[in-house]
Amino acid sequence: MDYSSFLQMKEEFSLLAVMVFLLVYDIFASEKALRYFQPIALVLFAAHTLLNCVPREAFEVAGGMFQYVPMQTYVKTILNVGTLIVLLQAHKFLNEDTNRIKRGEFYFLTFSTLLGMYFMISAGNFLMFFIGLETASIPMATLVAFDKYNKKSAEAGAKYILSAVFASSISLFGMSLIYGTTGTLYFNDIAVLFTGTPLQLLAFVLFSVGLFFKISLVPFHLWTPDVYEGAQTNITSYLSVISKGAAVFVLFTLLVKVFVHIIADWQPILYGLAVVSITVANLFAIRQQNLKRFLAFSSISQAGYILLAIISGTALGMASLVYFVLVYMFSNLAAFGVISVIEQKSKKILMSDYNGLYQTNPKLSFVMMIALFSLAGIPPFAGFFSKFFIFSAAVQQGFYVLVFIALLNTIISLYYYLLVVKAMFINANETPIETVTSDVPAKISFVLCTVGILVVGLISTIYSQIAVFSFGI
Amino acid sequence: MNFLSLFVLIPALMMMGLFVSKNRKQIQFVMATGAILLVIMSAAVTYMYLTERAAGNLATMLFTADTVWYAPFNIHYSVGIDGISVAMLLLSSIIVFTGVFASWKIDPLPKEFFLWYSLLSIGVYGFFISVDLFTMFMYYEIALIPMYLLIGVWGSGKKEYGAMKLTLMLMGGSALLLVGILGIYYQSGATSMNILEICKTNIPIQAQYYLFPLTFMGFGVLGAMFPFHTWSPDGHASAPTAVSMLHAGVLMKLGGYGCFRVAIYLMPQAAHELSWIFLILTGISVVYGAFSAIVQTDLKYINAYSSVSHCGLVLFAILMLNQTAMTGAVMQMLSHGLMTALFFALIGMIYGRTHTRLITEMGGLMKIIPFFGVSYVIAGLASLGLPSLSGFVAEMTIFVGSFQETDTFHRVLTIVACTSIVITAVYILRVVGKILYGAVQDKHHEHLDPATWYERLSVVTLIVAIFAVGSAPFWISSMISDSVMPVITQLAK
Amino acid sequence: MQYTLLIVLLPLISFIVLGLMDSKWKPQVAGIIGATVLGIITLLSYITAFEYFSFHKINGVYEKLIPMHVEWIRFTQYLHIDLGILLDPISVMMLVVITTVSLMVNIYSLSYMHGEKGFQRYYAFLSLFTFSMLGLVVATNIFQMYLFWELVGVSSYLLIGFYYTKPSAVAASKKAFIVTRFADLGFLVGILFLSFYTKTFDFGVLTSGNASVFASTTGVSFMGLSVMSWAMGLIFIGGAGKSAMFPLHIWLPDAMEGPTPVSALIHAATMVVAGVYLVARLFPVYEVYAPDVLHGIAYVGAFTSLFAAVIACVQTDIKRVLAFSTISQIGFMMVALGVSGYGSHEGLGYMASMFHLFTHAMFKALLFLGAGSVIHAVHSNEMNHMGGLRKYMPITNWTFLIACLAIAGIPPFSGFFSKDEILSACYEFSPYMGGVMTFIAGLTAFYMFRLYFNIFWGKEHKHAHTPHESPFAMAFPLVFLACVTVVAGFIPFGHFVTSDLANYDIHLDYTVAGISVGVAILSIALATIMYRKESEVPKKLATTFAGLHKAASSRFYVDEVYIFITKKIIFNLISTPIAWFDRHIIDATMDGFGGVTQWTSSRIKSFQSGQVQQYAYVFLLGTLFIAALVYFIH
Amino acid sequence: MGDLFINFFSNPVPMEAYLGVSLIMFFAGVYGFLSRKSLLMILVSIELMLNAADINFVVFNRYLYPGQMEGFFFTLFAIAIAACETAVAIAIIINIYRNLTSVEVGELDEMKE
Repeated sequence: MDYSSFLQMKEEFSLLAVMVFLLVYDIFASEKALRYFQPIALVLFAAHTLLNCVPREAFEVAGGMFQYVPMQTYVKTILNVGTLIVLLQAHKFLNEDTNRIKRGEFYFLTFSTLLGMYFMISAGNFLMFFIGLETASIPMATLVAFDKYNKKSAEAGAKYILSAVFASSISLFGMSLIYGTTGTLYFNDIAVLFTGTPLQLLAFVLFSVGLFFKISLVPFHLWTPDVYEGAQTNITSYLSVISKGAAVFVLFTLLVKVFVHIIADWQPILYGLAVVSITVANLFAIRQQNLKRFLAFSSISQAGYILLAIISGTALGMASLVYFVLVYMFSNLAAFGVISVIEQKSKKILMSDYNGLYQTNPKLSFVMMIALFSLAGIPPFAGFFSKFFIFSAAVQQGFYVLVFIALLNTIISLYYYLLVVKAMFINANETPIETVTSDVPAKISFVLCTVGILVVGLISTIYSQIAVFSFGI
Repeated sequence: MNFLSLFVLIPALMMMGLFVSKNRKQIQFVMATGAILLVIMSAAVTYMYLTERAAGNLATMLFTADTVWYAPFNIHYSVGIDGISVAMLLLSSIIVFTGVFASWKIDPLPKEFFLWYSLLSIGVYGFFISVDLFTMFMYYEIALIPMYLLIGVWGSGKKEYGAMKLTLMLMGGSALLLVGILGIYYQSGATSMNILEICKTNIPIQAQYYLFPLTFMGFGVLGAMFPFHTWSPDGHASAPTAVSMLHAGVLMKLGGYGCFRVAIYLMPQAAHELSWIFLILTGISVVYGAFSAIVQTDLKYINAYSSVSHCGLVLFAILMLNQTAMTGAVMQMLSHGLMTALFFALIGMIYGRTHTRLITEMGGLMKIIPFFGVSYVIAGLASLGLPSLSGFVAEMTIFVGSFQETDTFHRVLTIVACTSIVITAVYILRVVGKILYGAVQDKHHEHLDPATWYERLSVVTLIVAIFAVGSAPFWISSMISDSVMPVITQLAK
Repeated sequence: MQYTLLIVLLPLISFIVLGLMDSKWKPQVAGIIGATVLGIITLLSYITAFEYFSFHKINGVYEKLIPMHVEWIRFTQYLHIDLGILLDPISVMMLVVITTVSLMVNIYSLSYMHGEKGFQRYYAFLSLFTFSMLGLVVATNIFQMYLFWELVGVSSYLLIGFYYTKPSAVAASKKAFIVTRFADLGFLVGILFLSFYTKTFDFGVLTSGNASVFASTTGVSFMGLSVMSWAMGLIFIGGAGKSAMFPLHIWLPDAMEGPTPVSALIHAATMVVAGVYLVARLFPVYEVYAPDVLHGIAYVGAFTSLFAAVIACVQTDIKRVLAFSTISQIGFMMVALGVSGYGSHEGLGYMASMFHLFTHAMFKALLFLGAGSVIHAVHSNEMNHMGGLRKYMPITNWTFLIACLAIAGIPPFSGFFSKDEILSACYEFSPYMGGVMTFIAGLTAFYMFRLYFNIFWGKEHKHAHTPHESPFAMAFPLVFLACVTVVAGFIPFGHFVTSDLANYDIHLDYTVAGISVGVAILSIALATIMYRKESEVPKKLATTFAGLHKAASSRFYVDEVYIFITKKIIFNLISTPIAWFDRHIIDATMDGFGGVTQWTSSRIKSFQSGQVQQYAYVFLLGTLFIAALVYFIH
Repeated sequence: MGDLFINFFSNPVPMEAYLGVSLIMFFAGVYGFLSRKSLLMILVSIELMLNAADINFVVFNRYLYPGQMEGFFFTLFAIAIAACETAVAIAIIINIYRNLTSVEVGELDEMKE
């Protein structure tokens, strides 16, 4: 067997190399050299991101267990950039005395989950997919419970691992049925054999709820706010963006590649899920005081919007989906970034604590505001474009009513985003949070996010590039 | 990129200028320069437009430029103007200009105020120069959000409530609109979101039946159409002066302009079939707004309801679907924009001195601050349609135009709408009588600061514009009337 | 005759200059500028009149001249508002009337308004009014007329409310504007009807007698009435509003709150006859296409005239008496138009109406200025603060008397001739109409002399300081107008103004003249008995006819009806409920959406219980639900 | 009925029986997850669910697609992964115990609504 074809899995190997290097460096480097651990890690990861950002020809490895299409490069790059931003924002947190000792693990675990997502994205076989999925979620549980002296963190970890395993066992059961009805685990073969017999449909439902869980769609979302609240903020942001981004892409790929014959069955499912997710999440979001919970519900609602891109199943939908994830990544990370630097400084996380923030922290407030506006889909920020495109993709397939419901929900979502803006800019406060000075990496991350939010929408090249490699039914 | 984009670029540059300016002087310099540039630009564009037309260029839109923006969605950044846009650009420039001077000494946070203000004007200008559905919608939304902060931070009274309500209701409008726009694009089968392209196609009549109401209502919310007008009183009442001016003066015109340019132009059959529903609604707006204004006691509420009535007339006239009425509608947009801006400017300036907006707490101000008093009377007279002021020509064009429709339904509605001129007189004179005439109500009002130079500049500019439109309406009316023709042709199909 | 443009433009310029300068100039400067400009345009009007009546008669018929005209705004292919100057006999006559009275008022005011705050503003407004009124009468088309009609309304509003710190003046100005505005609504809709079917605004086309213009109106009806009736009836409502016809007359008595010279100019001589002028202007249309409306006008005019005359008999405020007298006299003019036909003798009423308009303008202005002079002297409007003033104010006394004789219809004063023609026309229309009008003429003579005796005779009232004759600037206009009143009756009016623009020789109908003079003399005698010396008769009469007297003093409660309509119905029954509805139903619905959202949100919060097992339970249910969904769809 | 009886003994164990067992295991796991109070017992329930799926794979492979090895391999990997999960879960449960001195699932409700 020719193993050289394995070398084509460039992204995975390069990430693995970074991981191994960091692991070794963390264990064996002197105390003095360890001071440079984080810069080195960040630079290496940035280099990895840059090296792997150019799409290549499609190929298959291991007889189709690993299938590469150029679009994956974009998705992985988006995940890389997102991870990089998260790491930049976590820099200060990891430099604190109590956490310094654990930072090697932090990086290693984060990169593990990322590697898992890589495999999940490129999987051409359910085994590969399952391994990727679990590689992405088990280290995530440890990350969630990272802050081990924090009760909330522990609780969140427990909730996450229990829910995740519950979901993946149902999903696994579904996979077993898929295997039972088709006799193969390869996507390409299943696509032909998966014709929609009743048992196959049941298998499909059981399997897909595992992914719905990952994307945290209503009613599989209940873990999300608790875990988001309990986890350390940078990990929450990682969870909300990277993990979710990978999952939605995979969902789209699976639906159009593997379950293409039963489109008439999964479209109504997504329809219902989108409506319920957006609406219920919005209803919960309007009453949240804790900003992390608030953003958790916001991200659930955003996930509902993403379904609008998936439901079309077209190439346009695919491009819009990836683009949406990109924009969502910048916006959400900017918001979480602000929350994290403020939380680290003042331990304050409630919306009422943010009253009058603009007086003391104009720049942070500004970043937060454009992030929220982008999430709400207000031009000229990128979120407007991404929303418009997914709506457009859905309307193209005739989902007028769905789009209309989603749009009505944007009113509610605008309402709660404005509540935060109102707190920062309008509400008076005698003792606003004192001025926060963020460290250089965090500043870089804010600049990246801000530029992303402002530029990604206005410059159409980005979308066009994505659209080149998009594929649909 | 052609020169029309300067209208968007100049405010953008103003925003950058504001970013780097250090003190109030520099901020004022940036704003004044930008505003003057915009006025010059729009005057130049008007001149160029008229010469081009005089030279025999009969294209629907002049000075068009088209750049592909998002190819997969056929979204182009395309600009172009016709007589109506020119009129609206002129209006916007005048109001942006006067708004800057009306808030010359805004406090606190002048920099942020003008930043949002400039963003708002980007939205407004962009909307009027766009001929692409997407860019139109985008600019429409750009204009919405700065409102929230402008009202929320610098407003007065129940500002948070008012700001939130305004923003959410307008967002609701834009939700309807977005479905409408996407529907139009996909149903028409056009290969472009450019309005001029879409109008060549035929949208299936079945699709028009639901797209037309969506689009019309979407824009109608911004045009304060009954029953979606309630954001207007609360929003305007709590907004700071310049924002009320810009919002009532220009932003509400986006509604009428959009109804005209998108709803009716692109879906003429449905416009014929369904216009009666909206005629009733807008007819109600006209009378209802005026009657509501009679019993209000807050100056801004009065003006807000009056705007409901006047803007209702705009939509009403558009729905008459004939050239004269539509011309009148655009004239009314222009006229209402100018006079309502003047009203809000004056109300803001008076409020800044008396610290009350309740007409029951004021009186005899004519003697104390004659400049504002006289200006207020002029604004009032313009509002009740005094000849030689802008309101008259606009309303008369609308009424004459509306009367061209012969059936009893249109006749009766037209006559009902005509009654608004009487009701308008009632509430205008009530206000004038209460606050300007009679005895001074409050001891503190016996000595009020006279108008400053920037206030005078702002007010006088608006008054001159009102007189200009009202006294020499011919050129502007014929300019608009020509540009209404394509829609009429479309309707005749 | 291009210079006629100046007649209109000069007052406008004067208004702009005076308005902009306002208090930067000394009061006298403003006054002199105003009066000078008026002097110039008066001269120009006389020249115009001379030139027009002398040289523009072709084949015995006056031609219609349009020396100037521009298109102002275009509505449709056919409909466009032009601004222009139309010279025909009635407009030229009106030019003369307006400029003359206006000049007199301008001169008079120099002294009367001396020392008032806002003197410059006063002159600016006077110029504005003169401009608007002149623009109105020379209008070439109905829309131009409407345009200036509105401007006239506003100048009237501004002048009535000149003393803006006085609540009653403010209220009166508001009332005047709104009532006339309401009538203007009729005018506007009337114009819309008329113009829609005739495809023109132009007076020339409308009154040309060309039947094809009206071809499209035949058989067309709107809600049961023919469109021409609608159009002309509604247009008349506009005229009725300005000319204070019942029931739209209520603003005029209140308008007396304005400075007295203003009352003389606007509310006696010029603006209030605009309605008459309007009907006269469109007379050929009324006559041919809406004869029913024309008859209606006659009845409205007659009723108003009677109604106002009765009220005038019991009013005590001298300006109010004059105001009701004005209403009554305008009623005469309306009646004359209403009963008139078209042609030389058939058009007698038309001619008489215009004649009366002319003479009335002069003597009524005189009366008002005289009243002003009295008020200036005693600082009161109330009759019982006056009495016996003839000793102190001889000029005022004599001129006032001349005017009273004129209005009472005593030969050889001008009123006699014009009123006689009106009565002749009425008798020709129907004896009843003639009889009623003659009775009203008698009433007129009675209340005028009641007024005259109460002011200048009767018991002398104690004055704080001795009343004195007015200065020259005030006396001169009185004398001038008195002279006009004396001679105006001998103008061969039929040579100038007739319905068919041709010559018509006035000849007195001696029967009618005899009856009317007899009635007038009787009435005057009655008034003399009752009011020359203090007597118990008026009081006795008042107690005998207590009901009538009280009703008439309260102006037959029309004002109360209006207050009921405005306050109770419009304000309390329409506006307040609408405003309430808006806040509590419409707005509450909008807020309700938010409320429902919040409520739902709080109801479903228990789903997020924090119990991971419950999460799994919901998860499972969701899975089952999806499975069921797929099952059913499949 | 008779056929089933005969088949039951001639073919030692039919596939349906295995599937029945796995199904029962799966739902027993689900039930356990929903009803047990102790975190550890919940973990055990999860193991049941995972193993039920594993049994499926093996059975399908053995009975339906005997020519290939995919199902077996999947099971091997799944068992390994399940082990990892359990390890991590137990670590977290220990952490819970350290923080709350209890492993009752009901106490994990600090964060809600």
